[in-house]
Amino acid sequence: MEGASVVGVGMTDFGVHDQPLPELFADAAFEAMDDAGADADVIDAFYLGNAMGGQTESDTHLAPTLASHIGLAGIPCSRFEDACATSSNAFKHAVEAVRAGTHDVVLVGGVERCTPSTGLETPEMTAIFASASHRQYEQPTGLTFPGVFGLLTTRHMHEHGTTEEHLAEIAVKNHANGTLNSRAQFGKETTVEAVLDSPVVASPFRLLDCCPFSDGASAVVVANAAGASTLTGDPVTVAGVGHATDVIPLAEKADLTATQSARDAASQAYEQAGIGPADVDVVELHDCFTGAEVLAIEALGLVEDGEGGPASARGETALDGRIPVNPSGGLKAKGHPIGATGAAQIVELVEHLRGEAGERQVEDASTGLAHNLGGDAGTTIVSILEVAR
Amino acid sequence: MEGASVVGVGMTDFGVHDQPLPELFADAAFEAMDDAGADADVIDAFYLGNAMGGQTESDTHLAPTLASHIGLAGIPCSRFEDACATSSNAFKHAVEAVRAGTHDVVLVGGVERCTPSTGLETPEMTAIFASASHRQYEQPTGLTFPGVFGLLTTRHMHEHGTTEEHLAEIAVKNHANGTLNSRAQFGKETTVEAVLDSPVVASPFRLLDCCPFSDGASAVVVANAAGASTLTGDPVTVAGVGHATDVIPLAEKADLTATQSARDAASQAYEQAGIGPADVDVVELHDCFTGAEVLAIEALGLVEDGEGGPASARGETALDGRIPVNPSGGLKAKGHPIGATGAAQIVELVEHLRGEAGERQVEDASTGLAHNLGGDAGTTIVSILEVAR
Amino acid sequence: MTVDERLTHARWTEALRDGRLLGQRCSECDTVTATPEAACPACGARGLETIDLPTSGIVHTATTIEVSPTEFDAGYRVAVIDLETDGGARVTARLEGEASIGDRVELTDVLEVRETVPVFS
Amino acid sequence: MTVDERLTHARWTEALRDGRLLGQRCSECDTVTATPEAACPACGARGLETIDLPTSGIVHTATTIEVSPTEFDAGYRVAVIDLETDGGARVTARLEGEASIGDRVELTDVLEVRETVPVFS
Ligand SMILES: [Zn+2]
Ligand SMILES: [Zn+2]
Repeated sequence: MEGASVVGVGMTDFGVHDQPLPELFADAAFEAMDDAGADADVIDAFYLGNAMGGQTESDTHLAPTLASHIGLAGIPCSRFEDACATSSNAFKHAVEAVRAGTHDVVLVGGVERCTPSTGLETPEMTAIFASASHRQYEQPTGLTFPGVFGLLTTRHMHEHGTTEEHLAEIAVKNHANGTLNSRAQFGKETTVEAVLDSPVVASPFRLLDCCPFSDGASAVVVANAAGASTLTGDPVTVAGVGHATDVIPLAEKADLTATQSARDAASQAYEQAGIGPADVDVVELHDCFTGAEVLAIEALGLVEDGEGGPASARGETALDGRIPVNPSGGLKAKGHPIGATGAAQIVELVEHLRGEAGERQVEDASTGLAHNLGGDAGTTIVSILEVAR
Repeated sequence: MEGASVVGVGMTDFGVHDQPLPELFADAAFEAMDDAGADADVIDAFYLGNAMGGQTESDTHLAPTLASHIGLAGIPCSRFEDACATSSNAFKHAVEAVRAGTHDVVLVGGVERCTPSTGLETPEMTAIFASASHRQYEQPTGLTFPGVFGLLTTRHMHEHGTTEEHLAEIAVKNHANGTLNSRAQFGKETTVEAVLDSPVVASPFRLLDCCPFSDGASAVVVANAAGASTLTGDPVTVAGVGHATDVIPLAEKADLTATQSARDAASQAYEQAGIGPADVDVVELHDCFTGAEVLAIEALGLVEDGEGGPASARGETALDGRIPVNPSGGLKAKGHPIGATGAAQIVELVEHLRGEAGERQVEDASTGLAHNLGGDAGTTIVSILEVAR
Repeated sequence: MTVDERLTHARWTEALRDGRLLGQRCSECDTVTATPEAACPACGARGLETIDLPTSGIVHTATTIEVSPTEFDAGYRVAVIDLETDGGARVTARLEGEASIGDRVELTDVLEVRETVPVFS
Repeated sequence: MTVDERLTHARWTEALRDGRLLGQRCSECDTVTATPEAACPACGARGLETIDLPTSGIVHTATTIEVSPTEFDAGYRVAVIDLETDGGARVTARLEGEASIGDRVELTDVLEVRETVPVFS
């Protein structure tokens, strides 16, 4: 099996974009292709993550449509949808394809519009997001995605004493990181008081515990050795990718605070990379809500189970902490254009591993981990990147 | 690279099903797993084709949801969407995964509900189908999918003299085949007169030129040699899979009657299999409308360009003809539950290559070809199966 | 067990409207689920016995939804109820009233928005 | 050419409302397209010059839609119009009147259902 590397990365600002999806995506794709030194004719395949273009914009069969728009018509194009883990799944398949030699160079992309620029307001978009919960046994209760993570986090608070202040500290950290990221949707700091004063969305989460609705696009160029040799981009090694699922609906999960799919995906990724949690220097993880970051740092083995809240409040996951988590600002501050999120995590890690992350650079980062979760943690994909040796 | 084979197949009747998607899919999945002799614990991954569950039923993140329902939670699950080529793309990725040894045994599935059992009537469903045409430059003209193929076929009629009677003969043939297939949605013969008397949907297509709205599910178990050795199903070899795209929107295609992506995908598949069109014994192809079958048999090299209409009218593609096309009844008579169609084509071919197709068995079939098209032929996937040697 | 005997969404819904909560017990590993599956989520076995579940249970976790999707009016609670069966069955439901984690609640009603789901209070 | 100069859907729409049909000519292979792309569909080059296209052309193919999606009233025609440029540009449009393949038609109007598209007659 060949090795895989990320040779080019690009992304748009996350925020509000009033452009058609093809135009929005082109901005990220060209940046990634230029960063890789990849002309259109060296791209062998295109793997797209888009979670809900059919529901939000009446736009499906998007992979070849976007490929056409950027001059790639002809090559195999595939769209993946796995809720919020959508473009990580596209990335995983691209890594597998280049490892196998099926393709040498694959463009992986993600694009989504979720803001009112789509013409849809909060209740409609909330319903569309909820389509990733169980159609028969969860959606009809009125459960929303803040509600899904509200259920998981409320249980965590009960079992481990996690507090609303702990959660708020995560929002404060990620907002602070976001001020150092010009592409982040939120460029302002916040405070624990401001978080706790914001209105409840789904308890225990208040508005400032929640990621925003976002538009945006991201792209990465993945290659094997043969492919990378034809490119000029500074490569970062893909050391491991894990992908696991858990029982759906959530009431049937064995343990509501474990996010078991994250534990299983992390084990696979750590094993492939031949490392453990202590070897990771920088983490981009799926903080769709502050409580999700608590669950994730525990599932990834970065802190002991039950310690996610206090460890976050102590600053262990801050940019200058023991293990920096979400230097980009995370979904919380950077934004969460659903299908673009997974590939954008890879973009951020690559910039750190290249030493190109500017003010928010994690010093001497040589190993990065991305954790991208779909649905109620029904899907998790964990990717480990390393400085090329 | 290892070889891949299909070791088990299953599908539901195509027609109207008033069941939730997980229950509908379970019927096909269990049939395929039992046919393969595959217990839940030997399935390494699940690749799902579902084209529009979000739009039709507010149901996304379906791959792990369906996997959970049939006892497969835990394994990597991925949903593919490439319009009508959706589950062929899932099949392609499964074949690539087992060839590479990434997985040994993969369950590939397709499921969709498109009938009024979803609560949606013809105008709503027509709009959802139209989401696979270009959002900015085609949908706003009021173009529908019968209209897309109406444009391509009208041009073919102009260039080659194809007639409405030629088209009607294809409907007659596929309806006749469908009477021999207990799973087909339409079990009745039709006549050229009845087709030509039916109301226009989008010229030149009348109601009986068009495939119906269908609900249904299909599944196949794909394995490499290591995987197949643990199973008891009668394997059929996957000799080649081609996947190509073409420019979107359709006005920018170089030639509106070429369906170039089908020609390119067929070339790839023929080359992988080391055969040509003359070596194919049985074909399942994407006759969403009668005109699509004309374009497809030409693109696949089964007849000369321009001869698709007359050759069909002469019976060359009949069950007892030179090259039997759509013995299942095709999309036209069997039905077209979008995401289930590609995998269902594989089901039909496997039955012929095993000699288990009953009354509609193509005699001594040893090589079968499936052609599954997405959008305006923006995507085509061509798969070639052979009797295991 | 034949396919015809498999607990379906339709039959589960019908029972729920009659005040009964149907579940399934796995014949292999004894896992109990409170919403219909075609195979056991824990072990993959297809031999599932349809059983009546308790209509009272303990709040395992809950959330109050203040921003709701279309079709719902915000300001309601959704909870996971632990039915205290040997096989560990839990169900997601609407929760009326003030019960917190650990409190006992009863199946008292159904909510019917597109589908039928249990209401505990 | 900078990204800012790339022909966008917004600019194309604005021009169409003014009765102009904007397209792009590839600086590498001279392919002309009639709806905005970020790169040439024929050769992948990004150097695309925005040009004015002819507002008359020949019907290349057409269909009459009798079963329509929501938002549209059935009984209308959609056509692909060949604009007879050197680079081969065609555009999909509403077609009013009885013109058949090979007939010359003119851009006479726009249709605005969610987006703006050309009407030829
Ligand atoms: Zn069991
Ligand atoms: Zn060009």
